[in-house]
Amino acid sequence: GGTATTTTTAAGGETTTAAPDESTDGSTDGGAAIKIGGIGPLTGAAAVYGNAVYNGSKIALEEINALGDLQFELNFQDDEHDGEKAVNAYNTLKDWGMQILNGTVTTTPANSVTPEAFADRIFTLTPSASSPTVVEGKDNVFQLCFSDLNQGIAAAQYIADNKLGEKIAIIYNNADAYSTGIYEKFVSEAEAKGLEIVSTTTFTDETNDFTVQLTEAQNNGADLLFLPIYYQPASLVLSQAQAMSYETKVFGVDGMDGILTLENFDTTLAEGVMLLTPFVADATDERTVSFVEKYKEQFDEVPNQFAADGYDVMYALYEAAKKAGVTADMSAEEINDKLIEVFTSDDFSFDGLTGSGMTWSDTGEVSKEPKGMVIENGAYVGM
Amino acid sequence: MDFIAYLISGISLGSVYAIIALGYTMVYGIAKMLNFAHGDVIMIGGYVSFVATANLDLPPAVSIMIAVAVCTTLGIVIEKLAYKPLRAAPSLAVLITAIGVSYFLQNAALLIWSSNPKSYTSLFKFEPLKLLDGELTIASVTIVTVITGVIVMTTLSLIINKTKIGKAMRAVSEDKDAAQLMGIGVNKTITITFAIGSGLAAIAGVLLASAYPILTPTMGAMPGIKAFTAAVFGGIGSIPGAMLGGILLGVIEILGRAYISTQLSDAIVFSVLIIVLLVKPTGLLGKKISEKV
Amino acid sequence: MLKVNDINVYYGSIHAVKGISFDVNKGEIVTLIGANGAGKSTILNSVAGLLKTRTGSIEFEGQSILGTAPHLIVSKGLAMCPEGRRIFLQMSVEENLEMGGYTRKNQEAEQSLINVYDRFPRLKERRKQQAGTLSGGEQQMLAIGRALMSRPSLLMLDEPSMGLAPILVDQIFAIIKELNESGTTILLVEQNARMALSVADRGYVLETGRIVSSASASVLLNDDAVRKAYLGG
Amino acid sequence: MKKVKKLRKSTRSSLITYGLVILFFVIVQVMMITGNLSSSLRGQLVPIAAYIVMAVSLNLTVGILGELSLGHAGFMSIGAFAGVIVSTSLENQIANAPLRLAVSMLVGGILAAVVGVIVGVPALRLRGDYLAIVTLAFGEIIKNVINILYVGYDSSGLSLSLKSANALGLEEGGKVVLNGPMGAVGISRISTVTAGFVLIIVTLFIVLNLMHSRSGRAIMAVRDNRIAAESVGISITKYKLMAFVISAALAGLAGSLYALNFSTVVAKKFDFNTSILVLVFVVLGGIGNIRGSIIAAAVLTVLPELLRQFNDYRMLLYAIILILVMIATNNEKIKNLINRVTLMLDLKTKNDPKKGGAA
Amino acid sequence: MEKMVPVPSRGIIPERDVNSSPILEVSHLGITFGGLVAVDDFNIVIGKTEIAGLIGPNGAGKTTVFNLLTKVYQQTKGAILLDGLDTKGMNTVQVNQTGIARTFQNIRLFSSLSVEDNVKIGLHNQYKYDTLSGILRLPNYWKAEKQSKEKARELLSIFNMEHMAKYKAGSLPYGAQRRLEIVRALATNPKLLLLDEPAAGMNPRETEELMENIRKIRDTFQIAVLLIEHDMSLVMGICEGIAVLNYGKIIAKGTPEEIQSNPEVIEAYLGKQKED
Ligand SMILES: Nc1ncnc2c1ncn2[C@@H]1O[C@H](COP(=O)(O)OP(=O)(O)OP(=O)(O)O)[C@@H](O)[C@H]1O
Ligand SMILES: Nc1ncnc2c1ncn2[C@@H]1O[C@H](COP(=O)(O)OP(=O)(O)OP(=O)(O)O)[C@@H](O)[C@H]1O
Ligand SMILES: [Mg+2]
Ligand SMILES: [Mg+2]
Repeated sequence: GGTATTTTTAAGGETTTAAPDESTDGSTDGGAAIKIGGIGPLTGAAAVYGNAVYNGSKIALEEINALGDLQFELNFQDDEHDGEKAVNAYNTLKDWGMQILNGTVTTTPANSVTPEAFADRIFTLTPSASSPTVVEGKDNVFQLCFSDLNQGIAAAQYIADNKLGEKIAIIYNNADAYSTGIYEKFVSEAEAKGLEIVSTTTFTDETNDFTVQLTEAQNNGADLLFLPIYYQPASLVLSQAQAMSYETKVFGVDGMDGILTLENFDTTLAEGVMLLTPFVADATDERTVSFVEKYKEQFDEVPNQFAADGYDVMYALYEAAKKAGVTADMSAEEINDKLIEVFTSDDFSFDGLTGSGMTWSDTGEVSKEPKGMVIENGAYVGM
Repeated sequence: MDFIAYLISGISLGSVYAIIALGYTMVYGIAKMLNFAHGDVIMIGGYVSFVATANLDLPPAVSIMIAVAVCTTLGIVIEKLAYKPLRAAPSLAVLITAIGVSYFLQNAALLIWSSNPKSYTSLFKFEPLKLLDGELTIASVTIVTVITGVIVMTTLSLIINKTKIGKAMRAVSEDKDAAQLMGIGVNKTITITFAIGSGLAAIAGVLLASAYPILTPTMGAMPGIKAFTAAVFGGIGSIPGAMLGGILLGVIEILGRAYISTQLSDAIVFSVLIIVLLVKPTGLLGKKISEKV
Repeated sequence: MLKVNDINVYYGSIHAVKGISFDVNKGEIVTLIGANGAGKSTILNSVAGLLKTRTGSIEFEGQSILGTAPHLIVSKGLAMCPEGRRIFLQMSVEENLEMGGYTRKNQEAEQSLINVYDRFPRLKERRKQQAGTLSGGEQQMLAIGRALMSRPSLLMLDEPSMGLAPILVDQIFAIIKELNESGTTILLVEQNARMALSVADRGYVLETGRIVSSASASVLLNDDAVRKAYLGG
Repeated sequence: MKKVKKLRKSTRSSLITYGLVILFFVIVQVMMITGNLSSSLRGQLVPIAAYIVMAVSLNLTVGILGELSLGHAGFMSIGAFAGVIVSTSLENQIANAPLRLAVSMLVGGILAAVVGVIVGVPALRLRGDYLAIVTLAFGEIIKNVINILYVGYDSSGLSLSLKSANALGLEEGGKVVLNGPMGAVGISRISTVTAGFVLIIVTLFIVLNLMHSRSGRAIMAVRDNRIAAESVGISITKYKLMAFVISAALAGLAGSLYALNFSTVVAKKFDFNTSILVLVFVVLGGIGNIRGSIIAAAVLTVLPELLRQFNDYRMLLYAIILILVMIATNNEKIKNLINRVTLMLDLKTKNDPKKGGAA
Repeated sequence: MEKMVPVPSRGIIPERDVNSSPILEVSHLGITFGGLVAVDDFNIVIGKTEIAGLIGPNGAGKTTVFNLLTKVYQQTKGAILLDGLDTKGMNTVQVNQTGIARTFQNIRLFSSLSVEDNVKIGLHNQYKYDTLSGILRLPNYWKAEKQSKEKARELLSIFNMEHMAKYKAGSLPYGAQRRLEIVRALATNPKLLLLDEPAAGMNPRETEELMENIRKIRDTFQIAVLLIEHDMSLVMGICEGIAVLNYGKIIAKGTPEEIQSNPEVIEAYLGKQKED
């Protein structure tokens, strides 16, 4: 993980507290702090997502606590992208006294943890676990990211509406819930929209070589390659497509965000790639600029969408908590009830880095506008 | 046409497995241990050469040399600290220690280089080979990998079968006490073995990253397992077997994906492996160890 | 030449060698005799450095070799042909012999190889065969041949005649005598005590980890107790 | 007291092992009742039980049979998914949760045993690392297949697909039990600590009694010397297969227990790393040492949780601890020390050089 | 020593039991390894309770004959009849169950198990109960375990090894390990016991004891013994008939006296005869 500027170690785990310079126990002038737990992969193959969310959350935490009205305390635990470890992390956080959960970062652990949070009545806002199953049937679990459902549908609509292509090839990760989830929704929506899917191939986390998938797409005359996958394999797909001199339009999803910030990446490979992403690091609005600056300063990296999700979760919680009149001395259940009410109320809307005017349905899904982006000269440009 | 293109990418993938498998088999053959940390030394090799080229702007040749030097040293240090104290222990104990070392290297890399992946730039930038009016291309890294594989295979075979130190290695692998009674320094011999194996891992790291240019702290794990599979496939302990096993594994993986199913590609590779082993229980080129009764 | 003083060796909690002292002078053949499990092999293994002694001292040519690594002891000129052959089963006959000459210069080793082949034509005949498929006796020949390859100044032999045909047993003892005459000092452990004593200068008799008597070979050969216990008939 | 002393050493050793497990269970129960058990520990109890069973069963293959298996998690996987499917489809038929759990586990165990036979018959002709690689391959195949497997349940029974959940064509109100890479989601969590405890006891009963019976000796004979075992009329294949299949069945039981303790379970969980983790338990606890497996499985499962306070350095420390413990437990001096301590505690066994594979 | 009976016409080695059929009849047995003819046209007949010896120079093929008899190798030529039954197509396990047990030139014990367990494993097919009874500890488990324990102790007592019952087999001295192998082989209740260099590593006194015991085994169990040995005092002392092998072929057969004075045997194997 990155290096937090303000870290105090409480018995229960890592605790990033409110006022960096003066206090180590998290209770500053505003009285006791609200205990927010975070869960995500900080080690292992998916560590990049967990660390991004954690780092983004930390930046938000500092800002929020500096504002001075509500005080937050964040304890972020590693789940190694594993359901069992995630439940362990969750229980550790419960022992610590967690009142609200910012997590989990990835879908599989979320599927393990959210039923617990539902049973324990701990309000949960996940930054990036995007499967509909995460929120399904759980009144106190909310998503900040698009659900896979929305992404798949939105992508198909976007492609059809903007006539980006007619013959579509898809390469997705059949060992990954996120990728498969988007793929399935995309297919059904694409059919409805009259798009023709000419080639569907898969890979797994262990795959390095995409020759077969690309050749098949090429041979079937696809004019658009839909990649509902994360940016690491995407970077391999793009470089191998280039090596094969296969030129095609590429359309990605939010997991592809980050490809431009991949250290040492040859961005010309991604030239012309289109994707739906809620967050763009080189956006020029003040909040994004300030966030990106702080992030670079603290973690020496350009933030990706996950970092922004983490940041937004903290702020969304902050605003909702303020609105609901949540205080640190309330029980988790009290907070839970109040926050549900706010999140599902008609007059609550949240502006964040990953979208403005976000609102939540009763089922826990967020509604926000996906932004269609295209990469031009190594930078995102709105479509 | 497609078939040939698939074959080429199979060989390309397989030659990377082969290089890794050579290192695996070498250490296994002599130290009689499955060094599950081998894949992670490869990862370190990839990162070191990345730092040398991308961050320090050193030329490719120098970067490879640095990677080899670092990994060789690392291999020797790991051997001294983690494996040597277990010389008399059952081989499974060493296997578990190797897994500990693997965790250690992955997590150390995570702390040093962060979880953010890095994009690697191939060190072999010469023009790819174009055949049949550009219908077929053979990537430069593939050419380098295949040639390196053949050179490494030949050299290792010569070392092990013909040189004094190579024979000493084999003696040590069979019976450490008896080897000592011959005047062979067991520790020195095993250290040399690890040094060679780790140096090879560095080269494998550069080649792997050049072929599939993304670096993550866990990048060595799966190629490591595949290479171990390849080594067994070819007949573990057999140097030419590792080469053959690696290449075949790559080819099977790609062809299986192309002509059977992309969804089941891993299952296909491993099923073929099982079938081959049932027909040839000691791998393709493995010696049938005849036990005199 | 070799001076062993009051050594104690344990296997875990088993006290196998209990305060044994003996010495071997230059040019001698000395034999250790004793029943099964008396501790003979344990002593040889300790001298060769393969086993740790808990107490005592071992000196070879005036220098302590206690705690010295076995391969360094070999390069000092003290070689051992271990019990149970311990040949390299996966290697060829010739490679086994080459390993025997590991510490020596190439030309010297080649000369020794010719000598060994002269002594054991069977080995020459089977030079390319995988050692593991040799018959028991052939393996024994190989083990002895291998020990000869290093041309040690002191050679320890642990039951060299085991598993050999009578005709070869005679030959082995002839070789031992011959080696000794050409200047090699020998420490011999044998079950065939009669044969051993007939070539040896001196002998030590061991019983459950202790030396119970020591004398010149001829005295032991005629000692009633020894006859009864170890020589049979 | 006198009676205990008279017992055979192996029997006494087994009793100590049972006692240890029972003691631990009682302590946990008391803590639970008095409210002294942290959520964190409470949540780990069932997984620990499952891992203990995994470790003990793998020890049967690795320690008692002497063959290296790198795909033990594959059998766990079979048990896990079979258990989930059974439990979900019987939700209406068997309302009683413990009974449903028992049935699910049983089916999981049987299915794993069947797969054990299928894998075992051909694989056991191989030896050493070749067998290891086949088990590894098997684990990977299972993972791959379950990842693309869709299973649904509705009034017309179970349906299966390799394409997608939609392709199952479920009726209204039907349930997707297994959803490809998403795994099984929304499992009703019917595993309990007591069930885990019972399973451990049953496992111990089977493995310990087997070890000290005619078949167990035959298995160990095969391990120690294959050729000699044949020469005294012991069929290598029969006993190899027996050990392998029992081991697989127990892993299947453990898998069901494990899966039914979580709301979701995915095929990826049972990959090579999990197989290796269980192997770590076995080796650390002592190859062939059942009690050691139990302790190692419990301690190593809790350890990463205890290390949470070290944040970023947690897994690094875990790795270092693992290496150090391996070195320490194989160090002659430390081993002697441990021996001496055990001897002092257990004077009776002092002069018994038999290093039984006893638990 | 037992009284020698004249050689029956079809027997090559003298038989004690003229009236009963032989236990082992081997005809034209042969095997090659690669190009090497290890055993060639090997013929032998052994009586029901005979102690026979197989000697010959190192590498002559003696152990290979044992391996053929016990089906470690399948013969390329010839037939083996055990108690009138052709062993063709049998494997090691079946041959053992039909009545051949052996020891090994290189000791092969179950070295991590106790002495007693080694013998109990030998008794595997004598006191049976199924795996489930073993796991559930049904009454037949207790009964068979008790019996096999008693039998194991009884067998160990042949060599006075009862006190070692609990020792780990691998930690025994060499000679004791050899004796344990014999006990283990006996435990399988064989009709024919094959001993491969049983006296190797024993001193003359121990060898004498061993000879006594081999005779005792034959007398008590009424079985045949075929042994390979280079210790002539043992071979000449207890074998009733001896076959000499050289380069895979039998070069002589006969009584100890005949063999000892056979010039070809002296030339190839015995060397110049020494006075003791
Ligand atoms: N590896 C071992 N572990 C435990 N005890 C052992 C070991 N090796 C030998 N011993 C014991 O040490 C004692 C001495 O054994 P050693 O092998 O030195 O005897 P020896 O005189 O060479 O006998 P032999 O004639 O059988 O070769 C014996 O009691 C033996 O049981
Ligand atoms: N598996 C095998 N492969 C190749 N050659 C073999 C094999 N087994 C035995 N031989 C050869 O066959 C010959 C006979 O071996 P065998 O072991 O039967 O001899 P032996 O008569 O028992 O000799 P010894 O008295 O030395 O034990 C030897 O030359 C040996 O090298
Ligand atoms: Mg000895
Ligand atoms: Mg032999």
